[in-house]
Amino acid sequence: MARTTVTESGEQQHTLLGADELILNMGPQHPSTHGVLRVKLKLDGERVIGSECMIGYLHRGVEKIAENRSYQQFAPYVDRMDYVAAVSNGLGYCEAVEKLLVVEAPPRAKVIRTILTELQRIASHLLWLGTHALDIGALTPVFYCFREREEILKIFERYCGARLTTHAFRIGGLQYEAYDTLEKDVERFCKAFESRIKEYEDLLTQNRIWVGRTKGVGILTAADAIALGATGPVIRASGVKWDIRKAMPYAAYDQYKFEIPTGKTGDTYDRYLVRMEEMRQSRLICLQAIENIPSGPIMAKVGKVLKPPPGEVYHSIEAPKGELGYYVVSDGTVQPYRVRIRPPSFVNLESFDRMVRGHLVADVVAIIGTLDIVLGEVDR
Amino acid sequence: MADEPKEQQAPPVPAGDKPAASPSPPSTPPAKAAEGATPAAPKPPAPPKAPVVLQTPLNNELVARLRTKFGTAILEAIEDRKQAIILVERARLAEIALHLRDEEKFNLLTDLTAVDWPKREKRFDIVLNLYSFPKNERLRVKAHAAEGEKVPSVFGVWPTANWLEREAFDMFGIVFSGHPDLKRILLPDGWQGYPLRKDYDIIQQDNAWVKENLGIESGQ
Amino acid sequence: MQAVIQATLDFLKACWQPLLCGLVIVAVLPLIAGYIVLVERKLMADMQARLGPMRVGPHGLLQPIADAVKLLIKEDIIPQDADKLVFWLAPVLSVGAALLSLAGLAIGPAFQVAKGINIGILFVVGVSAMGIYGIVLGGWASNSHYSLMGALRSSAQLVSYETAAGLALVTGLLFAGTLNITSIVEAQYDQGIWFGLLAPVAFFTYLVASIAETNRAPFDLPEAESELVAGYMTEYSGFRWALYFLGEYTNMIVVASVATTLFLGGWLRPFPRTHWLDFLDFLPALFMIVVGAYCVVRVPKQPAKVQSLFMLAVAGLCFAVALVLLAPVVLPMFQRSLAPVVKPFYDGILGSFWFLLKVSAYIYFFMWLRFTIPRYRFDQLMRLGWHFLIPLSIINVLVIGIAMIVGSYLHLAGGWLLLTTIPASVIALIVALFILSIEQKSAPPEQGRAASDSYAG
Amino acid sequence: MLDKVIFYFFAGLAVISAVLTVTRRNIVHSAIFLITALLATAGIFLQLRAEFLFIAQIILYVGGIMVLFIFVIMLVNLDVAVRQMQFARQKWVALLISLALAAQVGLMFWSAGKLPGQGLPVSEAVPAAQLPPNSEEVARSLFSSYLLPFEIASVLLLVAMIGAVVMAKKRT
Repeated sequence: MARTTVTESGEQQHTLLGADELILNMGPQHPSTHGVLRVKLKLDGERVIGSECMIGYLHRGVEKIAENRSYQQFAPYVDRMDYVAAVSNGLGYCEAVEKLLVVEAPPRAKVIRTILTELQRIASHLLWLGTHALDIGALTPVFYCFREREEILKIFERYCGARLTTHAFRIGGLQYEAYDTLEKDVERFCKAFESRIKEYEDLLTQNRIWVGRTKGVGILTAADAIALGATGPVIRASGVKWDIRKAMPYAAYDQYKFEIPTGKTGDTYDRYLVRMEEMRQSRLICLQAIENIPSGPIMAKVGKVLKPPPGEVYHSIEAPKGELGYYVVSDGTVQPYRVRIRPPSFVNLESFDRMVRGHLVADVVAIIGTLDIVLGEVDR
Repeated sequence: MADEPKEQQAPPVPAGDKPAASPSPPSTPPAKAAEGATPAAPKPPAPPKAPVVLQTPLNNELVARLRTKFGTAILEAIEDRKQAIILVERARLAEIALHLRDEEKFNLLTDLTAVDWPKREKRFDIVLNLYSFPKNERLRVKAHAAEGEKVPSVFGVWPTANWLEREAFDMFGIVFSGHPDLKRILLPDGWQGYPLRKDYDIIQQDNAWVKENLGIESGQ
Repeated sequence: MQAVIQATLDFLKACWQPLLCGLVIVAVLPLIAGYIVLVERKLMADMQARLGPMRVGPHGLLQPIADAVKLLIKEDIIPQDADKLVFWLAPVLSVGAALLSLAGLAIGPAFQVAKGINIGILFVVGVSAMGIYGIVLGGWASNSHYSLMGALRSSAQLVSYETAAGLALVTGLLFAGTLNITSIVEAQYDQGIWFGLLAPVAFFTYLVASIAETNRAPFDLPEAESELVAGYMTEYSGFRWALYFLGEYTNMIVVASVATTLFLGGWLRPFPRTHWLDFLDFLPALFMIVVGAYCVVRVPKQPAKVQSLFMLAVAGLCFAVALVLLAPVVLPMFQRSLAPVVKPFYDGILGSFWFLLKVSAYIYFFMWLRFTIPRYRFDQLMRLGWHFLIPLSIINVLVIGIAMIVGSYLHLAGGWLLLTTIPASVIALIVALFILSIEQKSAPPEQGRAASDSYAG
Repeated sequence: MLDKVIFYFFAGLAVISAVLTVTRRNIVHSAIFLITALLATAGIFLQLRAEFLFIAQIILYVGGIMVLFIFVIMLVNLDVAVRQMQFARQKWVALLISLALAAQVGLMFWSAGKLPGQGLPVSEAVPAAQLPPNSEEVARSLFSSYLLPFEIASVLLLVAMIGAVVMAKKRT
């Protein structure tokens, strides 16, 4: 393989075989950069010796838009950030504004929010699993995953009419009452999902090639993960047992029992296992939640025009990708003075360079996949 | 979400009078906050407790320790909706950050951003949202910076600040001294202006683009 | 002038048969390849809980034709900085080599373009290996990083796995004692047992190596769409791209045919000399009858009248084919004297049935693998090739050779040879695994270590 | 007649490609022409009914060695190679050697012309069907009369192989 080491055999060989490092431009149009991520890879042969992420191709200035909309008007916009987990985005925003208003959603609304958000987590993880496996060359899991995701999207559709950008929640609670068969639908899905998830694991977990492609690839130690601000499954796979749902419970999470899965080495395989286990735990949360949905109102008493008292609030939730934070500043008018969105994908993507160095091009794809980024959220 | 379960009652703010008389939220007196709250609920009788005190001075052990260590560099410490906020001197931001990370165990920089208050003397708020794994609590560190003033980078403290500071630079034009590679991140390199500043006009930018690239007057 | 015409006429007179065969192959093969693609898509859809192509024709049956037309009329793009000559040449080389290697194959005792060439199997292997130039040169000529990396991967991969495949073939040839394809099959008839059963390890090695040689999953790194976009054919479009595709699928047919010929008894039915299995001769006809019957059963369930008629037509066709297939088997039973007359038909029809069945099974296995498992990484691929398959096949040649000598001392033949070759294969496998385990132990720990020089293997 | 046409086709192809191989500046083009030359030679072998040599030429030279050549060429930075002087300082040596070779060939033709049958030791052409199978013949002569040279050659190759391995190991 060509490399720049100067050997004793002379300069001639150096100039001929010492091919300089190759700059490979991956994306923004590349099958496995999950949207419009562009990565400039510095390669020695097929080995990555440096990388730079170029982002912003999907930048829409969401934060600027927020300053020109009322609080309610802005809510649908957040669905467009992490568009594969719109419900989670909405939950974070609604709760942040509720906090700013110093109101609290009624218990029934909280439980329904929890159910939908956990379903959304499963859907998001399913999409991740499918595309990740596809990137590594397994053609089949993606269709199985979409089959199950479809069931979840159908539940969303029945609940609020939309499948992807749902805008399911409102500031102060919910707009729609749960439809009649919501519990039954969720239960049916959860019952079926247990065997389905085993199906995916049969295809991948013990597969020698899968293990070979993911084990030891893209290792992120716990210290690195914290220093680089990684959150969500990424940091948990590195061995940090931290989940905002447990650490600072929101919605109705304090009522349910669930485990926080963690990994040991922080490689791609661990992140895979952590997310698989998270899906199982989400399923358990859903099952617990539908058992006892409190009755009562679904909307807290908030006015038609929201004028939060001046001040600021930072509220974050455990979105499927990691910590999704909203930092909302109010100046007492109907429009937020500033909305800062702390996107998990954006910050997680920062670890990419650390993870990718020294690996092969094929691993780059695996690492992009394992970070589970959504460019709508990275670029906002 | 009970972020900071801290002891609430505290004597009046000992140090640091408001640095600027502008509509900065931390410096808004509680009475004003109550005024702001009342018009929000004219029709429904929803928020009944009329004078809600949302911002209170914060004076817990953490603040006390910081004050003894850094003295006047800690300009202000308040609690807004039960979330702890401390305002620090801009020049010593990195130093305080390092202390917070190592001594106070705020090991995760959750977020770094800025807020623009154009009418204030020092128009920018640099906002750092910190989280401590061992203590399970959050802390917001703020610093004020005027236009053109350099803010010490916290990249050396939390490497994650790399992109976050770049984004703040991209959106606000705040220069972080000591940042290894401060350039635009989300916007194209040739972008004019800093979009998240309050005086940045979207229409104007659009018109300028149309004129430059299409050679016609924009119809907007 | 006269002489030239005379010579040409002589040539045509002598060679009209292979020429015609060749013409038929070149004309029909694209269609076959197209339908293999359709079958693959349908199988994939079936395994992935969906339907696959359904729009063009009943159940998407006309999809390949639609695809071909689309590809033919697509704009032909040549990148500006490409090496135009090589860019033109490469896909032609790829498909040319694949088609040429078909000439050496025998589908039945009667169907072979280049009849009786005594280097038979070497010709097929050698010529089909030249297809690599299409890939390498195409990747280089595109002047794109992805293409070049695809080309590099491809050549490294082919050179590595060709060795293992060649050694596996050598093992098979030890039993046959000839390179001639017809004689190889006849040798299996004489032994009464397929060489694949006598040398299972060699068959396995060839199976794996042939997947790698045809760049199929899980060894499809040269065109790994998630890493290299489309590898060496990233810059190709339209008809040139279709040529690559055709070359690839033809290559699949070629390696499947080679494996069938050498390891799976070519056109022989299973256990050709075991007479109580003679009923297998009815299988082709029976198969067609079953298909026809199924079509008849499905007729009332069709939503439209046209579709019912179509199904009936298919059923009729199946029955007719079944009759034709049945004739050479049944006729001699009633009229002994007819036996020599129908013999060629018997051989031809049944032979090609079995041959095509085995080839399809082999290709089906390729597809099945592709839908099931992820893709190897390059260094893993190289390690598998050099650290496992090549030692395995070398040792296998050695021990099978010894086993044959021992067998000949003990006067073993046919199925009895299994007594010596099976232990030999097991020994080869154990030794190879042992070497692999030593290798893994001595290798530095994987974690955090950059995968070392991937092309060096 | 047909035989002659085929022979001159292959021979011409081989010569032209050989010339193009040394004159092309683009190294990949050179390699392609070298492959063509090798294939044309293989064609001549086939015409001489030496099928085994034909296929050995294709498998070894075309399928193996040249693939490695091209593989290495692609790893080389082509722009550098093109810019370099390709015929450096050996012009006169090369001229001398080629003149000597030409003289030798000419001498051979000249002397052969004097021999009966124009010096070509061709006996009466045997019909193809009656020729002994070529690969078997090659195998037989290799493993009986030429066993020793054959083994020496294999030892030589083995040494080369081990040497390559040693050299590759040293670097890491």
